Order: sequence, then C-alpha cells, then structure tokens
Amino acid sequence: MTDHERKTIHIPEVCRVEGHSAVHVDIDAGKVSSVTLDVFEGTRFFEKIVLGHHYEEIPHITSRVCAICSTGHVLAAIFAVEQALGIAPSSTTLLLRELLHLGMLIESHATHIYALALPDYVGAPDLSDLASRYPDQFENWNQLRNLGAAIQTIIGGRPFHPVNMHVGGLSRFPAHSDLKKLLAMLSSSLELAFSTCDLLLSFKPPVARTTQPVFLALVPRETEYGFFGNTVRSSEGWEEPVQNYKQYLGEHSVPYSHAKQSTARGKPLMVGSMARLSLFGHRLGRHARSVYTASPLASGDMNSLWNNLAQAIEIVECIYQAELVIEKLLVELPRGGGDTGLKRLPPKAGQGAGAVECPRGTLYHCYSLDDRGHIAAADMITPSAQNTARIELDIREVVTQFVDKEPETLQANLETLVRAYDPCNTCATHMVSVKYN
Amino acid sequence: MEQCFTFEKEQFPLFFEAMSEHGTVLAPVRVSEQSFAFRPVSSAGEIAFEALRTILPPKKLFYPQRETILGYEGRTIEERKPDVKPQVLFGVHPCDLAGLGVLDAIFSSDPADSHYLARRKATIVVGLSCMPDRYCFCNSVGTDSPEKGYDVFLTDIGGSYFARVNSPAGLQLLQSRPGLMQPASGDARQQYKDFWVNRDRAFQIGFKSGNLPAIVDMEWDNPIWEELGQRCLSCGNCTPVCPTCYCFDILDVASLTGDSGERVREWDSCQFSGFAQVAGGFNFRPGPVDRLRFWYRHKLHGFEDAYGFPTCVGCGRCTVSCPAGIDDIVGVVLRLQGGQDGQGGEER
Amino acid sequence: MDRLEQPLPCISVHSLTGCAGEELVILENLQKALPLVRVVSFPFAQSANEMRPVDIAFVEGSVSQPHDLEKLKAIRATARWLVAVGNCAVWGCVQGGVCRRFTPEQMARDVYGQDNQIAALPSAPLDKYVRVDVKLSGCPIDAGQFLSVLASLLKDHLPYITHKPVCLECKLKENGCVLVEKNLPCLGPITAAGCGALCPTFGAACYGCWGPCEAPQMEAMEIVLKEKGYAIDEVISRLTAFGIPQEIYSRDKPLELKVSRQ
Amino acid sequence: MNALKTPFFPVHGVIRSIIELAADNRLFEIQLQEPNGLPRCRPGQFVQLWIPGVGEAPISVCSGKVGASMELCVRRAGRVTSALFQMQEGDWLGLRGPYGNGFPVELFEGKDLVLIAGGLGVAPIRSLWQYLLDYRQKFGRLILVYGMRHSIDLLFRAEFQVLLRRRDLDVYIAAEDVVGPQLPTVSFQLGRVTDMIKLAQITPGFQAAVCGPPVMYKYVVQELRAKGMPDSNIWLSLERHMKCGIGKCGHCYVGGQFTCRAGPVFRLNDLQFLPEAIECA
Ligand SMILES: Cc1cc2nc3c(=O)[nH]c(=O)nc-3n(C[C@H](O)[C@H](O)[C@H](O)COP(=O)(O)OP(=O)(O)OC[C@H]3O[C@@H](n4cnc5c(N)ncnc54)[C@H](O)[C@@H]3O)c2cc1C
Ligand code: SF4
Ligand code: SF4
Ligand code: SF4
Repeated sequence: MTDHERKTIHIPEVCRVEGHSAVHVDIDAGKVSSVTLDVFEGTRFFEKIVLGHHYEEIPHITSRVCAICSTGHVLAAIFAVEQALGIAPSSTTLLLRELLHLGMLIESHATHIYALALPDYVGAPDLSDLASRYPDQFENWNQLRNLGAAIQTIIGGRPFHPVNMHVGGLSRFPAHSDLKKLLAMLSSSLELAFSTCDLLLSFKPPVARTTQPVFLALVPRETEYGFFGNTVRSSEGWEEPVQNYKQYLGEHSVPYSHAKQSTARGKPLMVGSMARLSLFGHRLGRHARSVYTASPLASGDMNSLWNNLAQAIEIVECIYQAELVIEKLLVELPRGGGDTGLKRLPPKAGQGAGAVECPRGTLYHCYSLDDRGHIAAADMITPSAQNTARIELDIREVVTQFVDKEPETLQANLETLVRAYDPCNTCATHMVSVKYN
Repeated sequence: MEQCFTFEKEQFPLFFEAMSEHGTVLAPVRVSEQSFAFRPVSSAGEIAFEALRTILPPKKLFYPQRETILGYEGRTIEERKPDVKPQVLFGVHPCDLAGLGVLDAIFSSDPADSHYLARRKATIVVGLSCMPDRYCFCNSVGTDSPEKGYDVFLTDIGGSYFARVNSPAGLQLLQSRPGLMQPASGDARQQYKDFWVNRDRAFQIGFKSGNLPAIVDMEWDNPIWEELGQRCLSCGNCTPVCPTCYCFDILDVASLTGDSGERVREWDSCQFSGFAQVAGGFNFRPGPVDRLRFWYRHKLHGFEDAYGFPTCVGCGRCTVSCPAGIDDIVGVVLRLQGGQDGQGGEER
Repeated sequence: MDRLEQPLPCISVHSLTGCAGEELVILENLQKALPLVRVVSFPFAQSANEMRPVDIAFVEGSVSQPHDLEKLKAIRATARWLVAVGNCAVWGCVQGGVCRRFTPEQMARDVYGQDNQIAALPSAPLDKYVRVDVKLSGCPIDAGQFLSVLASLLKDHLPYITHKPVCLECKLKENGCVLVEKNLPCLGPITAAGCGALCPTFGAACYGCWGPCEAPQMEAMEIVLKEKGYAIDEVISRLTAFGIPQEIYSRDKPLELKVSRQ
Repeated sequence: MNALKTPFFPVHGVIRSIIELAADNRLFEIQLQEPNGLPRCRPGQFVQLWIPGVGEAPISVCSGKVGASMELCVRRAGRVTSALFQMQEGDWLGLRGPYGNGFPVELFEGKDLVLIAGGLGVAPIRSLWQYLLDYRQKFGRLILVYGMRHSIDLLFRAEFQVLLRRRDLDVYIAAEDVVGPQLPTVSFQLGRVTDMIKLAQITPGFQAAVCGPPVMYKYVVQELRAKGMPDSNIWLSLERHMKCGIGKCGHCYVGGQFTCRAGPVFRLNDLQFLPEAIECA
C-alpha cells in the first residue's frame, strides 16, 4: 500500500444498535482526513411535541423517545417537572422509582451485551445462529432480561413505557407478594450476572483508542453507587449542579447528521457505565466491587470496548441494590399494595431540570411551565448525543493506529467499537435542545 | 315450602365456616374507594357487608368474561369442560337474584348452555337483604323481593339474621353447624316483616312500570334519544355491568404452529359500532343514538319472542358506571312517561 | 406455491421513525417464532440482512423523512404481507400528533437552527403511502397479539383484530372506573383495547397510547372531560397526543397560541 | 356424547368440490362426516361454517336437499370467507346447524309463488327453488326474479340455462349493467329487480320469498304492495351479524327477536312490530 493512496471506509448502516446510523471515514495518504458518524434516524422534534401539554402528560409522551430507556426518560421528566413545581417526592416513591430504574438497567444492559454485542465476539451473524450455537448464553439473556422486564412490569405496569409513574408519585403500590416474587428472581440471577462478567472478561479487545476520554457522571444521591443525583462530576476534577448544565455542556449541530454533538467544557466526553465506574467504582456494593477491582478497568485500562464489561458489572450491582430496595419497601408498603390516592398537584409557573443515569449515561430533561401547568419550553440532552463526538474521536484514533489492517477487519472492528457505546440513535435524534428566550 | 330460621350476627363466623366447608366462598369485597367486587374470600372479615352493588354482577361466576369452549388439535375437536367446583355465592341482593333468573331463562332455553348450567348447579346462593341508595329502583321493576334463585336468603333484622331456606342444600348448610340456627320466633317474623316494609319506604327514586313497554315503543322517535346519544361515548360500560346483559363474541385463538387452537367466547357489547355490522359494510345501528336507544328498549321493553319480559332489574349499576351520565334509567323513564325530570328522584 | 422450495417462510423486521419499542418486543419474542420462520432482515438484531422478497414484513415507526419513504416503498415491493406494527406505523403516534400544530420546517428551524439541512416530512402512518395488509397498533404492541398475527399470516389467514374500546377490557377486569370515581381524564372510551386496560388497572387514566378504537366518540369525550373540569386546551392536547387523525377529530386549534411564553 | 355437550360443538365436513361461479363467488359442495350431523335441513336455513384457527361465518344452505352432502355458495367478504377460498378439495372444516326457521314451504303448498333474489341473496333462494321444483306439483305458478348490478356477477349460469327452458317456471334476470368480457349466454334484461317485478304477472294472491342486500327490501316491498299483495304474503330473509346461530350471542337481535331463531325468514307484517327490522316496515 502506498502512502498516497486514498481510502474510504463506509458502513452504510450500523446494525444491532437502536435506530439508524452510518460511519464514513476518509483516509488520505495513511492519515485519517475525516470521520463522520451520521445518525440518519428520522427526527421527531420532541421538545416541540411536549409544548403546550399539561405537565401530567409529559412522562407518558417523553417515554416514547426510546423504548429501551423509556423508564429513564419518564423519570428525568418527572424529576424536572417536580423541581419546577417545587415539590419533593416521598421516600417510598423514590424507592419505587429506583427499583423501576434498576429493572430498566438490567434489561437494557442484558439485551445490549447478549443480543447486540455478543455476536461480534463470537461471530454470529444472526439471532437464530446465536440461539442455536450458544444456547446457554441465549438463555442467560432470556433470564436477565426477564428479570428486568418483571421488575418493570410489577412496578411500572409493563416491560417499558411504564404507566405507573406520575408527577408526584405512583398511582398504585405493588403488593408484598409481587415484591417477594422479584426477590426470588433477583437472588437466583446473581450467579448469571457474575458469569456474564466472566464471559466478557474472556474476550480480548481487538483494538483500543489511544487517549483517555473525559468522563462525566451524576454524583449518586446516597453514599453508595447509584443512578440518581443532582450534581455531575467530571474526570477532570470539577463538579457542577445539574441545573447549570447549559454552562458545562456545549451542543452543536453537524451538517451530516440528525444528532447534535456535545462537549463538556469544550472537550468530547464519554458518559455511561464506564464513566460511572471510573468515577464511582469505589462505591460499588461488595459483589460488584470484587469483580470491578479484579478487572482491567480498575487498573486504568479504559478501552471503550470494555464498556460491555462495565455494563455487566453494573448488572451485578443493580441486582444487589434491587434486593436492598425491596427489603426497605417490604417495611414501608401496605401488604396488599393498592391505590395510592395520588392527587393532581396545583399548577405553578416555574422551571426545573432533572437528570438520571440511564444505561448509556446521563440524561437531562428541562422544562418551563406556565402558570396553568402547561409546558412553555423544553430541552432534553441524551447520553447518546453526548457520546457522538467522542465516538468520532475514537474512530479516528483506532483507524490511525490500525490503518494497515485489512479493510474488512477494520470495518468490523469499527462497528464493534460504535456498538460498544450502545448508542441509542432514536434518543440521539429525538432530543436536541431549543433555545430559551 | 320455605323454612325460616334466625341466627345471631355474632355467630356469623360459624355460618361462614359452614359455607367454606361446602366450597369456595365468593362474596363482595371492597376494591376501590367506591367499588366492590365478588371475589373468593377466606374469612368473614374480608366480606364487605355494606356493598350494595358490585362492579360486575354475579353473572361473571357462571358466565365468565372469557371462556374457552372448544379446543382442537389436527382434526380432533374437544370440548373444554368448565372446571366446576362446589362454591357458595354469598351476599346476593334481590335485584341480582332477579338478574340471575333472567340469565337462567336465556341460558337454559334450547339449546341450553351446558357450561353456564353446570356452574350454576354447583353453586349455593346465599342472598342478603339491603337498603336502597339513591340509584336503586328495583321496586319499580318488581324485582325488590327475593322470590327464587337462592338457597338461603338472609335478612338483617338488627342483632340477627332471618334466614329463609329454599332448598335442601340450603338447609343442609344451616344444619351443618349444630346450634347455629333457631326456628324463627314470632318476634323475629315481625321484625322480618318490619324490615321489608321499611325498606319499601326507603326507595328514593322510581317510576310506575305498568305501561313501560308500550311507552318505550311510542316514544321511539322522542328527541331524548338524540340528546342522550350526543353524549354517548359508545364505551360499552353499561352492558358488562348489567346483570341481564349476555351478548358475546366467539373467536379462534390459534397456536403459532397453526394446527391446534381454541375457540373462546368473550363478553361483547351492543354499544360497539361493529356489533351489528354485516358484510358489505352495512350497519343496522351505525350511530351511538341508534345503539343507545336499542339498549334502552331491550332493557325496558325486553324480548318479544322467546322470553317476553323486560330485562332491567333496577340495580342501578349502569347509572353509576356510565361516565357520560346518560344511563339514568329512572330519569329517562320519567321523561318518556311525560312526568317531570327527576320526579321522585334526585338529580345526579 | 413454491413452499416446497422454501422450507421456511421468510420474514423481515424494519423500523422507520419510532422508539424501537416494537423491535424490542419482536426481538424478545423471536425465539418462539424462530423454529417457524427465517429472519432475512432485522437490522436491529442481526448483521446479516438482505433486502429480498419475504412472506411477511413487519414495519414499525412512522414515515418522517424521505429516507423512510424510500425504504417503505422498497419493503412494500418485496413483501407479500406488510404489517404495520405499533402506534407510529398505524396512526403516527406522538410525532404525528405534533404535526397538527407545526410544520416540519418550523420545527427543524426551531430545533436545529435556521440553516439546518434536515429533510423532514410530516410524520404519517404507513398507509398514507403504501397498501398495508394488517395493522397492529399498540405502544408498544402486545406480544401475544404479535404472535397471533404471525400465526395467522403464516397460514395466509387474516388475523382477528378488534378495535373495541379499552373500557371493555377495564370492565372485564372489574376495575373501579377512574373517570367516574376519581374524575381522572381517562381516554379508555375512545381508545382501542389491547393493553388489558393497563393504566386504569394501575389506578391511572388511559392516555390513549393504543390509538383510536372503532368509531371513537370524540365529541362526547370532549363534553365529558369538560364537564369534569378540564380546560378545553388540555382536553384537546390529550385527545390528539397519540396520533388521532384529523378525519376523526378535527379540533385543531393550535395549542401554541395558548401557551404563555416565558 | 352426553347431555352436557356444548351447543357450539361442530361436526366435520369435507370439501368435495369447488366451482367458481363468478369473481369471488364459489360453490362448495361439502360432504358431511356425520350423517346425522345436520338433521332435517329446510330451504332458507343456514349453517355456521367454521374454519379452525380463523373463525365462523353464517352461510345459507344453498341446495334444496341436504343428505350426505350440501352446497354452500360463498362470496369472499373477509377473514373467514377468504380462508375458505384458500381451501382445497379434501380439506376439512366444521359445521353447526342447520339454524333458523327457513321458508314456510308447507304454507306455500298450493299457492302461486314469486321468488326474488338480489345479488348473493340468490343462495338461499336457490335452496327454495330446488325444493319447489322437486315437489313441483304441490305448488301453483312459479316466478323467479333475480337481479344483480353487473351481468358478469350472475351466479349459477349453467343452472339458469336449464331453468330458462322450463315451461313451469318464469325466470326474469336483470342486471343494471349488461357488459362483460363475453356476452352472457343467459338472456338478461336491463334494469333492477323492481323493474322485473313490474313486468311479471304477479297477482295479489301470490306469496313472495325475498332475499337480497339490506337496501333492496324497501323497494321490492313497495313494488309488491303496488301489485296489491298483502304484507302477510311477503316473506323476507334478513341478514344480520351472527356469532352463535342459537339465540344467545345477541348480535342478530332485531327489535325483541333473534334473527337466527325467529328468522332469518320473517313475514313482513310481523316485521312491522319490530323496530329497526327493515326500513319500510
Ligand atoms: C343468515 C345469513 C346467511 C348468510 N348466507 C351467506 C351465503 O350463503 N353466502 C355468503 O357468502 N355469505 C352469506 N352470509 C354473509 C356472511 O355470513 C358474511 O359475509 C361473513 O360472515 C363474513 O365473514 P368474514 O369472516 O369473511 O368477514 P369478516 O372479516 O368477519 O368481516 C367482513 C364484514 O362482514 C361482517 N360480518 C362479520 N361477521 C359476520 C356475521 N357473522 N354475519 C354477518 N356479517 C358479518 C363484518 O362486520 C364486516 O363488515 C350470510 C349471513 C347471514 C346472517
Ligand atoms: S339496565 Fe341498568 S339498572 Fe337495569 S339491571 Fe341493567 S345495569 Fe341494572
Ligand atoms: S377507567 Fe377508563 S377505561 Fe376503565 S371503564 Fe372507566 S373510562 Fe373506561
Ligand atoms: S390504558 Fe390507554 S394509555 Fe394505558 S396502556 Fe392502555 S391504551 Fe395505553
């Protein structure tokens, strides 16, 4: 291969990710001249969709941004509206929201690891192939995903797009008998979660990026590892309240994609499981901590391909936390569950921002309400949008390093790389900010 | 001939024991702030004695909301026999007894519905007296005193229950706990009669039903139908809650491989627009006005052929469960009859 | 039929613009179907995808950009049965609802700035552009219904899908009515059943995610909600949020005017 | 089997032959597997035809005699009928019935009769004419009027060629639009059923048996009344949505009656007491 050769790598559609995206790399004389990640998912203009709706409708509408992390959108929306209204949910409500959220994380991580990422590592082109050649792994996926779905169904009403989460609280409490069913499922799934970690540890990443990204994650509300919080911490050492997100998160459109790109104080950033572990791994419960400390992540190997491992470690943590939450709920909730007597809250003008750690990273929702409680302005920033700039940078670094590799291999490696981020393109395009004025 | 006994309310747990010994006890329990439902109960404490009307009438216990009738595998067709176990249905008020009477007539007429009848036969029915609220009007449609369809009927006469026993099974139930029952004393009989006289006076709404079928036909073109139909949601809430509505749909549920499957019957409602539509798209009752008027006529005028009786038993369920407030049977009847709106009744 | 040459019927699963919910439901239930079909295309779930003639194509999402339309036409041209799955594909869902109030150009300008290059179409259900053989609504679809549609179509039979209102399922479950008892703005009377009256079962108001039922009485619903004390603009916004088409409910007062800007 | 057998239990039938009558209209001959499965079927009655996995549809018995086999003339209208059209000779299906009252053939004895069919309404009318011709000597004059929109929709073409040649039967066939790929071999008149009724020698003493699409009845009844025929001589076979056929499911309820039991054949003067029955009543 001569130095003056021009090459392009084009992946017209990255499969096994949610939504639609394409990758295009131009290589000129052995150097990467341009990298574009084109998210060509149709735009849905969610911040326009919610406009004018009563705040009670917002969680249900924003749930439709994305099926996989619908619970995250519902909760971020609720947190934002509650802040605008100036109300604080009860501790029981918070516990139930947490449990639901853990269910989503388990389901989303399991599906990503097994159904979307695993075929890369084992070379299975389609699901039936995976199912027939790796029946055990397939079964693991079924079990873990069923666990996540069961949690979400019992707490939220269905495996995604929950119906039981409202501004102010829930409309129905689960019965003890149902919670106990979940407990049993949780304790029988812990082993599977460990074996998922082992499985991922056994794969050697074929490529690696060359620079450490900037990590960003919410500082967990409690002293433990967690997914809800009001301030964000950066691996560069700074912390900011979520309310100030406009100041630290930059956003700009790029001409070739429907997803905007974000920067944290001007630098591409990475959010998600790896960011959370690298910032708060020391807070993990004992099960997950034991896996984490023995993993390459703890020793500072932050290859983005390890993101799948990070997700597996989080499944262990989620199972552990879900058990703790249920133990508390069994004390707080009436035995038979039942109607909560939730009342509609008086409307109030105001503005509020809420954030949660979704499977793929920090999700921000921000709303302004008019005095009748209708949405006057909205802004949402999704983790997938935050990651795009860093994905492009990763691609650039990987291609630069391995430019001599066979083009087919390199292309496959790039797909694996993009997939490791578990990008959710439906989110990425559906949430882009509007200016406040 | 009926036999009459009494037993003290304090003894009710003993009576409950007798019922449970016979089979599952189904009784009204509270399911929401305002609503009750017949559910299996395992202790007397779970029973909501105050329940006037459950959301669904007791018909659901004999004619379930969804029921598999047949199964097939290849060419073999097999009847799915209902899982019939002995049970005791407790707390049925007079209107619901009358409602069961209507369904009995329909489902036992030729060809009889074997599944319904099998469940009905395996059930001991224990009736319970009640005091009307502002939606009850069973006295207007003549279903206010328990006449048949029960094994035991309990009337609350203060400190004790007055039990009328109408069948050997009922008698056996009462006698299975020695010492529970006393033969009804003269005082008790007087108290019993007083109760029913007082109850009769307690009705807050009502109408005279004598000319009703004729009036309904006469007023077929009354503007009231248009007025109510405008508000009708066609949601069908009025029909499942009615003790005498029985319409159903039958559908096939095929297995994924397609060689086996089931035939399932499920409650349906005449208020849905597809209910009467035939091939070619012709609909005999296309609009909510047509369907609502049809329903009213069926309830107030009733069957012309096979059975010949009106089918409203005055329970008030449709009135309380209609989100649009148009199933105000009493108000509508009074208007049709030419009386004042809400005469003798209360505005809703 | 060339069934003998093709041992297994072929299916494909595609998505246009939507939340991927139906793909997720299908993915999670695919195992049950795998012995009976060959999945020739399902980009969400597998990397080996072919655009070739199939017996059944399941399409989720609405048509919201020219790219979606091209893809849909290509799918239609190669599918014997085309099944629209999910509210987006059947009614247009929330992104269809918003198109009553703003044009795509307006929205693109406000969201991506003046000189954006977004090529958006007003979000529309599939049958605006192509013939759709079976419509299976839901947000997300019910797994059981999906499998029974698959079972029917594998035998070349049309599936039995009714559009009776949510209230029927709600009553059959014997829920207390939240519209009557709690005055919640329940849209069960005008929404197609299929979810098992989920929201009322959880003590909450149905918000219409399944799309309209047969002959929905929109005006009567509007009257009832107004009488319960809901402001007319909230009534309209609720009634139109999940893709009720203009032909069914034509109250299209722009909500934007009612919003007091801050 | 036993007394508890559900009335929804079907008997087996096997498709013996399929004849294409017109576009989307086929005649199915069905061999009954149980000889006693459908006892004593009368003209004008119907069966519930079941295709496993799809569902049931009420279909009129179309042949005058029902012994070991019967004929059903079916138009492809929706799910069940389309599934039937995919079936082949030798396939099995389920049947329940026969249901409904059928035409009052005993009452017709010794009388002059006019049979009026519109479109697919010819299916039950065929069972009647086949019966009447089998016992021809028991009846007086016979007139058969059959109308359709397009001449190519004519059903039972071959049979009509034979009927047209019979001396003991007057046949009038009308189409609103007589064009088609080839000129029909059956002589058509341009017009509607009502025009044929005008033409025919119908006197007030006739009995009329009518079946057709819902919109047709009003005009036919007007015409028959104009001929001086009393309502008590007019018999209409009504179509209603039906799920059970045995007077339980409620779909076919009209006025206070179940069409599937009190009907589908009603005497016009009885219909007058049933609201919603037909527009003219
Ligand atoms: C007494 C009687 C006799 C009939 N005789 C014949 C006959 O000889 N030949 C013939 O081709 N057709 C006959 N029909 C009409 C036939 O029953 C319908 O065409 C058939 O039920 C449509 O079923 P489907 O599943 O194919 O259509 P679907 O997919 O169910 O629906 C198509 C249309 O048919 C309507 N429909 C559905 N079920 C019924 C039903 N049970 N009854 C009436 N309409 C329904 C639907 O509302 C819809 O408008 C008769 C109907 C009745 C009531
Ligand atoms: S019509 Fe209404 S009041 Fe009468 S019995 Fe039925 S539900 Fe009760
Ligand atoms: S709660 Fe809603 S869905 Fe249920 S009956 Fe009432 S209005 Fe209908
Ligand atoms: S009740 Fe309504 S909003 Fe809730 S899941 Fe069902 S259709 Fe959707």
